[in-house]
Amino acid sequence: MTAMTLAQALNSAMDVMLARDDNVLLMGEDIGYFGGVFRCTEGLQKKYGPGRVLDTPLSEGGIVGAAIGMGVYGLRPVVEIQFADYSYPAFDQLASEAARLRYRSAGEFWAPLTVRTPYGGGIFGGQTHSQSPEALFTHVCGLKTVIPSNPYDAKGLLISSIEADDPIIFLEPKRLYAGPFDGHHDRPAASWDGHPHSEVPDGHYRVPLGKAKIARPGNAVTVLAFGTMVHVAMAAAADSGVDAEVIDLRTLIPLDIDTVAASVKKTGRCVIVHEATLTCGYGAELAALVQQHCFFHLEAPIGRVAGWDTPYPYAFEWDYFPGPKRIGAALVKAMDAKAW
Amino acid sequence: MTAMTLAQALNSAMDVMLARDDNVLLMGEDIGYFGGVFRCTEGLQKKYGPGRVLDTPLSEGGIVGAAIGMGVYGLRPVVEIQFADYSYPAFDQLASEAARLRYRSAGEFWAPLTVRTPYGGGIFGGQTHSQSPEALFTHVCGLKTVIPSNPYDAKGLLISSIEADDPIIFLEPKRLYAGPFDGHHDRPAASWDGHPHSEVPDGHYRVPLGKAKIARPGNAVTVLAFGTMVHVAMAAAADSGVDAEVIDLRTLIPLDIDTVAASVKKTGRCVIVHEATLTCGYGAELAALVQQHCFFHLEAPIGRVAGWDTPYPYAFEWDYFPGPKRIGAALVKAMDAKAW
Amino acid sequence: MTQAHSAPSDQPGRPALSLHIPEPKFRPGQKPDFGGLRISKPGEIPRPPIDVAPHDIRDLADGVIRVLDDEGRAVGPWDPGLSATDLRRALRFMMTTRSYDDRMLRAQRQGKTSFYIKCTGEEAIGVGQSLALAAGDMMFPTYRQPGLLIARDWSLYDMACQVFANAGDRMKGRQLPVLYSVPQEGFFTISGNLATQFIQAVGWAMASAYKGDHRIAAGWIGDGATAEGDFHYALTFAAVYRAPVILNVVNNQWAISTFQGFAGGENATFAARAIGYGLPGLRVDGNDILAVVAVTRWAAERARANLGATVIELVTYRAAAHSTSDDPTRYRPADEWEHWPLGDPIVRTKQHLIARGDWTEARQVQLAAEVEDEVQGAVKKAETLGVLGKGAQHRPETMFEDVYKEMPPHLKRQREEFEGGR
Amino acid sequence: MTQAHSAPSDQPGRPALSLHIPEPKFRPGQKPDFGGLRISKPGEIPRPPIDVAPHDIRDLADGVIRVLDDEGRAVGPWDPGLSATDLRRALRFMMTTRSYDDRMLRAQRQGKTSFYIKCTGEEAIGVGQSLALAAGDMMFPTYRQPGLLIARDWSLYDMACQVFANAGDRMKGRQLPVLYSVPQEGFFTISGNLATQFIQAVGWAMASAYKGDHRIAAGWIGDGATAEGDFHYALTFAAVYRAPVILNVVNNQWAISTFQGFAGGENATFAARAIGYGLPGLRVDGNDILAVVAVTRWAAERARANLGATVIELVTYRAAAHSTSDDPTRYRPADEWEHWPLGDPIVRTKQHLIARGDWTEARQVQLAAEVEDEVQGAVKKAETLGVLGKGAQHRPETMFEDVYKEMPPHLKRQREEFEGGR
Ligand SMILES: Cc1ncc(C[n+]2csc(CCOP(=O)(O)OP(=O)(O)O)c2C)c(N)n1
Ligand SMILES: Cc1ncc(C[n+]2csc(CCOP(=O)(O)OP(=O)(O)O)c2C)c(N)n1
Ligand SMILES: [Mg+2]
Ligand SMILES: [Mg+2]
Repeated sequence: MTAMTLAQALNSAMDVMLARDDNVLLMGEDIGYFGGVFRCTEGLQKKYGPGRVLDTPLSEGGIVGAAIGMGVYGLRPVVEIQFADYSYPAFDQLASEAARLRYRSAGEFWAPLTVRTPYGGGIFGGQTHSQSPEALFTHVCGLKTVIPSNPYDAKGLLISSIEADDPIIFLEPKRLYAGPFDGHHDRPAASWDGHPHSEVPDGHYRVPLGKAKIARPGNAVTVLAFGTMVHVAMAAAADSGVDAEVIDLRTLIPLDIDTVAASVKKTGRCVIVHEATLTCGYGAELAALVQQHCFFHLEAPIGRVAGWDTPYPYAFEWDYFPGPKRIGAALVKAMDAKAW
Repeated sequence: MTAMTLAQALNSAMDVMLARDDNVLLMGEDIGYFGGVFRCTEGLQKKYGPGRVLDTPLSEGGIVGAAIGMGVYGLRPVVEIQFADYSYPAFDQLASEAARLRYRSAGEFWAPLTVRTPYGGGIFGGQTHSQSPEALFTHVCGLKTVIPSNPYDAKGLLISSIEADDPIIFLEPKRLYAGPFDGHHDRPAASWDGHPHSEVPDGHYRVPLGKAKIARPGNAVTVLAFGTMVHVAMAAAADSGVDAEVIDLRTLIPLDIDTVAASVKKTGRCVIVHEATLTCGYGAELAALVQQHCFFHLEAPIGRVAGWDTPYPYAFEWDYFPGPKRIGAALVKAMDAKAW
Repeated sequence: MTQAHSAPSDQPGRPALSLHIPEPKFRPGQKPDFGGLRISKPGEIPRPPIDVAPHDIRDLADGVIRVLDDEGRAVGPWDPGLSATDLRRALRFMMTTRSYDDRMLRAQRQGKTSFYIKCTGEEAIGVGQSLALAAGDMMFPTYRQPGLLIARDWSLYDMACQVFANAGDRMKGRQLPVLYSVPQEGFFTISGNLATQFIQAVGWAMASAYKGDHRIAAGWIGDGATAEGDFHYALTFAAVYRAPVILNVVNNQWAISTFQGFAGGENATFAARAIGYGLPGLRVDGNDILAVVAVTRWAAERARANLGATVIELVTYRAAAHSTSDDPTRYRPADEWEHWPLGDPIVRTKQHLIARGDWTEARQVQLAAEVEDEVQGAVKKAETLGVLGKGAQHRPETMFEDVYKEMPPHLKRQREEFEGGR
Repeated sequence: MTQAHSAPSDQPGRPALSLHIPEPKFRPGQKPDFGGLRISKPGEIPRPPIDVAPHDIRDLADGVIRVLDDEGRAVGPWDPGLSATDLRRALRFMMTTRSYDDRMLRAQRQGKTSFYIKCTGEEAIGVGQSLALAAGDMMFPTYRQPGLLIARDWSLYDMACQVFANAGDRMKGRQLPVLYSVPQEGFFTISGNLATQFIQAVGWAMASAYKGDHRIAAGWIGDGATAEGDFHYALTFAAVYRAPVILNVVNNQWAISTFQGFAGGENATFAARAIGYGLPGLRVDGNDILAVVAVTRWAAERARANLGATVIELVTYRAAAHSTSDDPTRYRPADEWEHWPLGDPIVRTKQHLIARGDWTEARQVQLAAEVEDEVQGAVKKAETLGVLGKGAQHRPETMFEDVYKEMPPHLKRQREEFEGGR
């Protein structure tokens, strides 16, 4: 066990997999000699060589397309897209190819590809370094979408993703790389030091895909969250005094609907939180599923707290970011059906 | 007034706009000399010349990128993407550029672009000629998404779209180009001849963006649909005997939530229908909004009938397509809360 | 409204700008005459050593490498020296390809499938390149190279089952007709989305190099699809990592109704694209089986010797409609192919074999009959099993399989719903 | 599991394949020595007429067009013959650019903004090309060409307000610092997504040609970003429609930590990319203001004469960090720039002016002080108005505006919710 930041835990997952499996290789812009703009691959090229930790052309579509070919050969490429906002040039290769190979060839070809990419706000990245595009991927059948919220899960989920034979979109909450940010941007930045989930086994272990986790047990209202928002939701519960049960989804596709439905049936109330723009965000699917599975248990409308339906405005980071105050208000409102 | 098919009505809209406004030009693969693989631009190059109805390189990203530049110049380009499935190579230009210019320049630059593209199944097009990617666009703020269901609306909505100063994704239900297909694939193909909405004014008129229409009034359950599914839902209502109120959304973004909520408040029940894959489809957003706006009126869970979460399998067109039988069953189920 | 400030400028004495719109030479009703087409003479183009610096052979991108002359003789340094046996095999495979195409087109007309794509006139490419590659090499084709499979003696029955989407279709009815997938022969699952396979071929080749393997990859792309981003990705990655891959551009003059000028073919050849990446670009008569084999071998040798990628432009003509959904008489003279100066690859191969003394008209007639029988037998057998919507089919609930390696809970629920609703 | 059938093949006597990984010449701790770099001599490259056939000037893509020699004299056919006044203006603008960069970097260090990008060492490009273009022409830049604006005497105060995202920022705090937008000067809103502007520039030029206008467009892209699809789209569309556009590749050797070899620069120049599209490709010393002006004028003349697009590779060196988020000493020698053989564009311009007798060291000192004052005045004024998060700001509820031309109902509701929740 070693205390690790989320970035270090990801680095450790890749290190473990590079050491165990010759077929694993890393590719991405600035990930090799430099170690990545968020330092997630630091030291790995030195350890495994420039042929296994590849710097690449600045070409997301090319990187993903080449990685698919490598996957077809039999390798397990782990690709980094420098920011999730830059996944769009690769959208065709992801949605039409990575996601479809197995289906269209009836299982004869596939590409076991993992696409790591930092997403979300909180770092004054402006509109092209802050997006949360998960719902664009969760709508594409054939892709799995994974989002960790802490170092322990991050390593275990990344190892499971690299070992999986399906293409995985692995979204990394960039605001959590260095510490468990809970949305209180006016307080000193927290570090992972001493956080219970920052104790990470040094070797190989898995956190299974498709299983949610109760991050905070509670009885009053269920909060569905993932990535950074898990921490913000917990802060909102603490600040507002509402006894929320916060569920960390960890995997969006496939979704652990059983854990979600059991909690909402218990609490009778539900608030969904994400940073992505509200309309057609992943929260829409969650709301649709929750009302379907828990209709007769719901005592108030399902609330959604999300990014506004605007690009992420650089200077108004904290007006845009769904912080503890907004989430807290939604919790309070969820407790009072008459408030709707 | 002339009786037109949906394809002819679209042709007429472009004809009217080319004649009225020098700044309107058309671009796309095979749309010029040939008139388009679905014949929507037939005769227009002959009438307006190869410089106004442009054949293009086979490059969706290039077409959209160039059209954005033209829009910035002051033109109103109308782009055809040959199949909606091929919009993905243009996804970055659409989501990062067309949708964002106005915002990032605080209104100093914009591109009044209309992207027409045929979507949906029913023609044995297999997985790369049958997709319904609307939810990928409705999640991108800055884009408007429009889907007509009949010739009259098609022409009026397309004219409104071309005249709009926002970038518009205009999805054309390819199975409706020639006739009002209601999902009964085993019956002789219907034609637009004699259909009330096939009488189309020859000149200029608008159907406003952002306004839904009640396609079939009813009291038992509200059905939310668009494009081809409007006709299929009406057939399902007729076949099942459930007195459904079928709402033709016509514009997905911005959504006419008032019409939707009024109807659901009246019926207390709601079924949502689309061809796109279920998970994170536009129906998820509709379900989330309906439960939010109509929570205390709902007498049963909101149902969703959609494409399965698989690619569109070529040989199993009618097992995949959400036909009148599946929708009818959902209507019946919506009438019986105990069935859930 | 600041954007509108930019009013067109008037500059006296200057010509107004105007937009150039490419136009094909001939349209329906016009008489095709390819006299203006610059084509090298057979045997004219030198054959450089495989370790030549790409910069030194830039000119090869402008010529057309040809071996067969008008009398059917093999001339010049690119003659691959094929044995009579090999050549007769190539002829047979080309004829099989054409015969299969014709038969499947008829089947489509009879409603046995909804769709078909022929490769008529381009048979030398699939067949010749397949023969020039080694077993184990990986091919990333488009829908226009069934010859790659046929030249590996792959089962026509298996192919026809795919087209008919019957119970024998290994792809379980999931793909449009002709989008074959044959891992056994190193034939990658064809995509309906154009161009994507080009960079994937480079990735596969990179993987092979990464593993110290000996196998190389080859990708195909149409003239039209070169305008997609994937083409640029492929040449970039191939150049940067010196990937052992052959990047083939099949310039059949048309992309549906759009002539190759709209892909940039008016201003430079497609082979010339290679130059800007520091790759060798060869241009070859795609209807000359000897030239096709020779050029492909040259590129394969280069790749196997760790010298990196080669771009090959195969100059040919799409003799048939784009697909059964297309009507080419709307946009080009119906007889354009007959005027195509590079002829018919099958006729030319036959002529060469006869000129060599290795073939006769009588044997040709005999072979044609044999091929016809073989094709008919295989297609009949497939038809008997089932055609689209009739006869033995895969169970529709198989459509829920293979989205993921294991079916996740939500798809199991949907499959149940589907089964319950039937 | 059919995919796994493909086992690596063993071919005795053949070398195993291996993957080539580009490596920059020098890494931290090593001594840079650019002796091996092939650079043409000043004045050496001929200047063809603007209506030359692109094919005939393929070699220009391999050389480096230079005008200023080591003594600061202007030599050869590319000398644009700038007046002393024009040159002094250019010098002033370059110095202003550098001074502004330095001051804004300090402001970033002081926490007045979160982020900044310098263009140190590349000032001749923005300034020289801006001066070579006409008013009304449309520029589609990257973040690395503030000189385009500064050379149009655009307000430094306006630019600084954007960087500080204060109430004077016309972009209302929506964009990262330095992503300026100035429609008044034909300066397109800079995108955070690389490369997208390149094909947009072509589209704008097509529109100008479509309208019979006289204005042309110019786009800029970095060496790294040439690997994106948009680069290929731009060259393809520009060639096909002969669009009046100048396509500039700023090869500053680095893309963040990645040297230009990973963009394909090891095997061919970026100017050579033009060849494959039938476009002229010129390569120019980007640190030589005279050469930059001359080459840009040549391309502009060509475009205005309806002769179509030109690709220009501007060879330079990114002297500073990629951005304030970057630390280049991690991946290249800290003193690499000092060894860069093409020198410092400001020093070289000054040297030339002095060699001409149009300038003195004393006047240089004087100008530096003037520039400093001007920059300081403008930035101070902007700072006084407000800096990131302090002082006069736009109201946060403005963030709901400009998503669409008119605010749709759902955004109005969200704005209300926002206002209610504060
Ligand atoms: C990304 C994409 N865009 C458009 C299409 C529609 N389409 C199918 S084939 C074709 C023409 C292809 O021409 P070319 O690349 O020259 O190949 P050829 O058919 O001539 O062999 C087009 C436009 C497609 N399949 N994929
Ligand atoms: C599509 C996209 N991918 C990645 C990035 C991240 N990024 C920003 S600048 C940069 C390097 C750009 O290098 P180059 O094009 O050479 O321009 P330079 O910075 O040297 O001027 C990268 C990778 C981005 N902004 N957009
Ligand atoms: Mg073609
Ligand atoms: Mg650079």
